[in-house]
Formats: sequence, structure tokens, C-alpha cells
Amino acid sequence: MSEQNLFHEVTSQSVEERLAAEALIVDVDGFEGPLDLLLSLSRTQKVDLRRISVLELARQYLTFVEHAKELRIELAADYLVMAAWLAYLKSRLLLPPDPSEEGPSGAELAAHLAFQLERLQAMRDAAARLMGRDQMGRNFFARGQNEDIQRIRTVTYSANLLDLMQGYARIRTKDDFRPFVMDRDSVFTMEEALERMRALLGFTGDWTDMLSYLPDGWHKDPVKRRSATAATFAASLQLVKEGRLEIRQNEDFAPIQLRSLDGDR
Amino acid sequence: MTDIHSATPPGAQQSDSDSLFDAPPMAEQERMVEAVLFASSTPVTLRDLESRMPHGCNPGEAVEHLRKRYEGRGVRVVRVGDAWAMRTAPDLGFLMQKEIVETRKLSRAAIETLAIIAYHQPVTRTEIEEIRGVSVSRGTVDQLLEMEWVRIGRRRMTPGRPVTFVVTPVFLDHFGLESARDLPGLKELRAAGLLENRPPPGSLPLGQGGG
Amino acid sequence: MTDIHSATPPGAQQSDSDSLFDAPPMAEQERMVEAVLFASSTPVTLRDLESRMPHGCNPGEAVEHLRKRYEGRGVRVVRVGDAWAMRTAPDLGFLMQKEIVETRKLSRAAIETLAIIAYHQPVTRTEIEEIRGVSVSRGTVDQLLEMEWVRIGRRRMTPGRPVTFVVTPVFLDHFGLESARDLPGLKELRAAGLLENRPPPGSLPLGQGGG
Repeated sequence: MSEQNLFHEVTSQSVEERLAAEALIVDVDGFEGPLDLLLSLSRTQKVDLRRISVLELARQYLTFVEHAKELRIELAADYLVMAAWLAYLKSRLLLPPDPSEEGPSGAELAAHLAFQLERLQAMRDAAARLMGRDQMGRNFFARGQNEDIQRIRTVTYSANLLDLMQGYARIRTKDDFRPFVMDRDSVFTMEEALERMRALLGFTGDWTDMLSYLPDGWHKDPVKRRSATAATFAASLQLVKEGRLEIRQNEDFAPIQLRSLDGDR
Repeated sequence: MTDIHSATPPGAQQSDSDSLFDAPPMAEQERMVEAVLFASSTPVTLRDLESRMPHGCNPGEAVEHLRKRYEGRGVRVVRVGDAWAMRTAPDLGFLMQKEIVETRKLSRAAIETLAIIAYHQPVTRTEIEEIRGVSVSRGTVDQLLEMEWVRIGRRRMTPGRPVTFVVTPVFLDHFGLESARDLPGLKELRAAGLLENRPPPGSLPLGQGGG
Repeated sequence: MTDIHSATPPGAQQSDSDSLFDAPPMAEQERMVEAVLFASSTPVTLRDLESRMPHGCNPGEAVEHLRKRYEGRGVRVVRVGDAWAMRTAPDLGFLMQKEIVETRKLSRAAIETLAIIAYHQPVTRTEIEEIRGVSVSRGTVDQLLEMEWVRIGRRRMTPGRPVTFVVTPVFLDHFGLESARDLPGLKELRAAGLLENRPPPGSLPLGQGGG
């Protein structure tokens, strides 16, 4: 029971136990978090982790934290979070279960904590066993002189007649060479279309022909018209994707129509 | 690297030019495997053996013969994942004082993290943190990655698509394990349910430090 | 390394503390020698073996047994000066090599240089540089020479007697040309659309111009 508590009833503790308890406090930096501390505390119960009393453990932990506070030891936040949680767990374990209360029962929470402690302990044991194994470079050895494969690297270079002729053409026509640049005058970009349409969106609650969104001066010239139409269509699809537009076409090659969804919101 | 050889299964019908040469006798194949495994300090896959040996060889069978031949000798033929290697017998380690390589001392956190990755793989950083109850420092995992004991596995198909960690053949080789299934006590841990990733009921304050 | 053990000949009277331990059986000594020779990065002398092995061992005899055991195997025990080592059998050397054939695209500088040599041969380095408008790095020409697509022709009978470059039969063979005169001229290049900065159409009417 609580009489076995680490820090209460100091008088009944052996010197050794007391030293161990103080070592816990002094060494708080040596713990890798609250779970590690809980695992250490649980050893004082000297039982199989499956039979551990979580209630008892919670008491030990809370005493530990109180004691640390008395000694003005700054505990990291996660130790205090754990303390708060354990205090809550303790109350749920002690009080009769309230059927109206939602969430997991105290027993379930306690079982999970016990599981976590057991799992951590199991991993520690596994780590110890792993490191206790024969290891290469310590117990057994690989070949000392690696005569590993000699790699004979043959590099062949490829070039075909086309490469050759293009190479030559590039040099011979250098003087009248002009890097290929798209003629931007008659290109309406999707970004431009998007910007334009975002500004116009609010005005249309009804189905409107997409072509009415084409900017002024882009209707006549067939090249410009094609570019503007494509950009506006792509921008429309983007806005549909964003949920701001609806798009429809009644039949093949029929006008594409748009309707703003902004008004519905 | 060419896959031409390994593309032809050993028993398969071979093209005319190939069938001019019979595969060497098994004793000879065993010699070949012996030479290659002996010469290489890192494990060699059957696929690699096959690509180096003449057509029609059966390196798997040859390795098996070789393994038997070396049983009880000062050097052993060991399996490492899907590859094979020759290693000195562990009981003779005492003769090798000179060869001992000082390995970097791993921190307790690194050792625990390594064990968790080995036993729980593929495992996410969050899961490691949940098991250890503390956040895992970047350096710890980096050190294991750098040693090539751990590598990044597939992403977990859960929100955020977190990366997972798995152990490598270098890890298996170092600890003399044939595969991750041969980790000591793995079966018992699994049977005891300790390798499960049980979600906490409600919210527990453990292992959330990293999240 | 200590010389204490080797100072005592194996058969000699041993001190009381030593004689408490019998030397291991010869089969065991052989295993030890096997492991040490395998793991050591350099050949090992008998003296060194003796200093590593337990008292009373006879490494010379053990090496001899081991050497016999490995006769005809894929690995041999060989004497190197006054030391011993294990080496793969020489007839299996072919397994230790791996041929990798890598195909790389010729650099733009190399292609242009090659083209100039092909169209203008025999041509000096200075002329190549004049045509390309940039200096030609030594490596570029060396690469073409090494590939045997280009060779050194006659010296030009001008001041400084510079060497000229010409293309080789290997070059003609590679590009499927009978002679360098078969290379299409500028007119044909233009007809093929090669002189305009357009991506060339899928198939080019190459060799249409024939002459």
C-alpha cells in the first residue's frame, strides 16, 4: 500500500532505500522522460509489470513530483503534464465509475499505461540482448583484405549523324542565329486569364458564354483569339476546381457556359 | 551493370549461342562461389553471383554446398538478408585483437531507438516516440542513418504520409542476423502483444512530445 | 606485439603457469589460422600467428594442414615472403571483374569540333577555333582522338607547321558514311530543315542529296 511509498514514512525506510530515492530526485536529468521515470519507480514494486499497481505507481509519481517541488527542482513540462494526468487517473480509479461519463474508463487508461511500461521495458530488454549479440568487428570479422570486384568501366560515346549535322549547322548559321523566342504579343497566358476572371466573377450569377470573358482586342485576330480562348478555358477549369465556378456545354461544339458560384455562399 | 544473365532463369531454355556452353559442374560452381564470397567483404546476392558466373549456373545450390563445407571451420558462410557472406567464427574473436574496429559508442537513446526500429519496423518517428515516451532527437536517427543500420522505408499511408524507418542489411550483417525475423525474442514479444501499436484510449500524455 | 611466446620454442619446457593449459588440438589450431588469415588485411607471419594463438600452438604445422585443405578450392593459402595469406585461385580471376559499359552522349563541344573536322578536314586547331568562335579545349580533341573518330593528319606547310585533324574510317563506319564527302552540304541541311531553328521532324531525308 501507500506505506511503501518512496518518500513518505521515511523513518521506516532503510538507508539504502532512502539513498535510492534521493538519487532518483538528484538524477532527474538522467531520465528520458516521464515514462522512463515511471518505469524506474515501478521497480520498487518488485512485481511483474503485468501485475503492477498503476494506482500505487501514480501515487509514487505524484509524491516524486511534490518532493521535487519542495527541493525546488525544475521539472520539465512533460513531467508536470504526466503528473496532472496521473492525478486525474488516480481520481478515476478511486471513485466508483460514473456510467454517464464519456470516454475510456479508469481501468482502461490504467491498462494502457501498464502496457506502455511493459512495452518500453520489453524494448529495453531487446536492445540489451541485441547489443549483447556477437557483433561484426568485435566478435566475428569480415574479409580483412577486400579484393572486391574490379570494375572495368567502358564508356562509349554516342552521337549520330543528325547530332553531327545539327552541330555543324549551329556553327555555320551562328551569324543569323536568333534564339527561339515565343512571340508573346499574341499570347494570352492562363495567369492573365485567371486574374481577369477573378475580377469579373462576382458579376455573373447566370450562365454566360465563356467567350464573353475574352479581353477586348482579342476577338478579331484568329491567332490572338485562339490563345485567349485557350487561356480563358484553362482558367475556367481552375476556378471550377476551386469551387468558384460551374461550367457546362450542352452538346458537342456548343458554346461553353460559365456560372459563378460565389453568389450562392 | 547488366541484367542479361539474371534475366535467364538457370533452368530455362537458352538461346543457341548459349547452349554451346554447358554450365560447369557443381564442384566448379562451388569453387566460384567460394572465390567470390571470400574476396568480397560485403555480402553478395545470388543475383550478383549469377550475373558473374557462366550461364546456366545455380549459385543457390552452390552456396548451400559451400555453407555445409565450411560448417565448424574457422570461417563460416552466413546468410545476410538475400545475400551471402563469409565471416570468421564468433568463438575465435579473441584472436582478432588487431582487427577490432572501435565502433562509435551509441547513446542509450540511440540503442533503444535502434531496437524499436528493428522490432517494430516499418515504424514512424511518432510511433518511436510513443514507445519511448519522449521525443526522438534528430541526431539520434541521423546517427543510425549515417551508420547505415537504418534507412527510410515507404511512407505510411496515413494523413501526413509520414516516413517510416526500417533496418538495413548492414545492420543484419553487423549483428550476424539472417533476417529481421531472426531478431532475438521476436516471436515471444509478438505473442505477448508487445509489438502492437495500440492506440491510447482517449488521450494519454505519453509520446506526444514529438507531435 | 610481444615476443615472449616466440622466444619459447613450441616444444620446449614451459613454465609452470603455461603448462597448466594444453595447446588446443591441431584441428582447432587450423581453424584459428584460417580465421586470422581470412580477417587480416596483410599477410601474417608465423611469428605473428604464434603470438596471437594460445600457448604451445604450432602455427607452422597448422598452416601446412590448412594449405592442403584448400588445395584445388576456390581459395588458396599462399606464401608471401615469410608470411601467409589467403587468395582467390588465379583461374577464377575472371569472376572478380565486372564489365560495365556506359553509353554517354557526346558533349556539344565535342560534336561541334567533330563536325568541323569532318566538314573541313584536314583542319588545324586554330581553324577549328576560328570556325567555332571559341577556343577548343585539349580534352575535347583528346576525347575524339581516343575514340578513334579523329586522327592526326599531315602537318600544314605554314609557319609553325601545325598538325591537322582528319576523321577516321572508324568515324565513317559509325556514321554510316562511305567518305567524308558524303556529308550533306549546307544546301541539303537547309532543305532538311536543319538550318532553321526548328526541332527536326521525326524522319529526316538524309542522304537524299547523295552526292
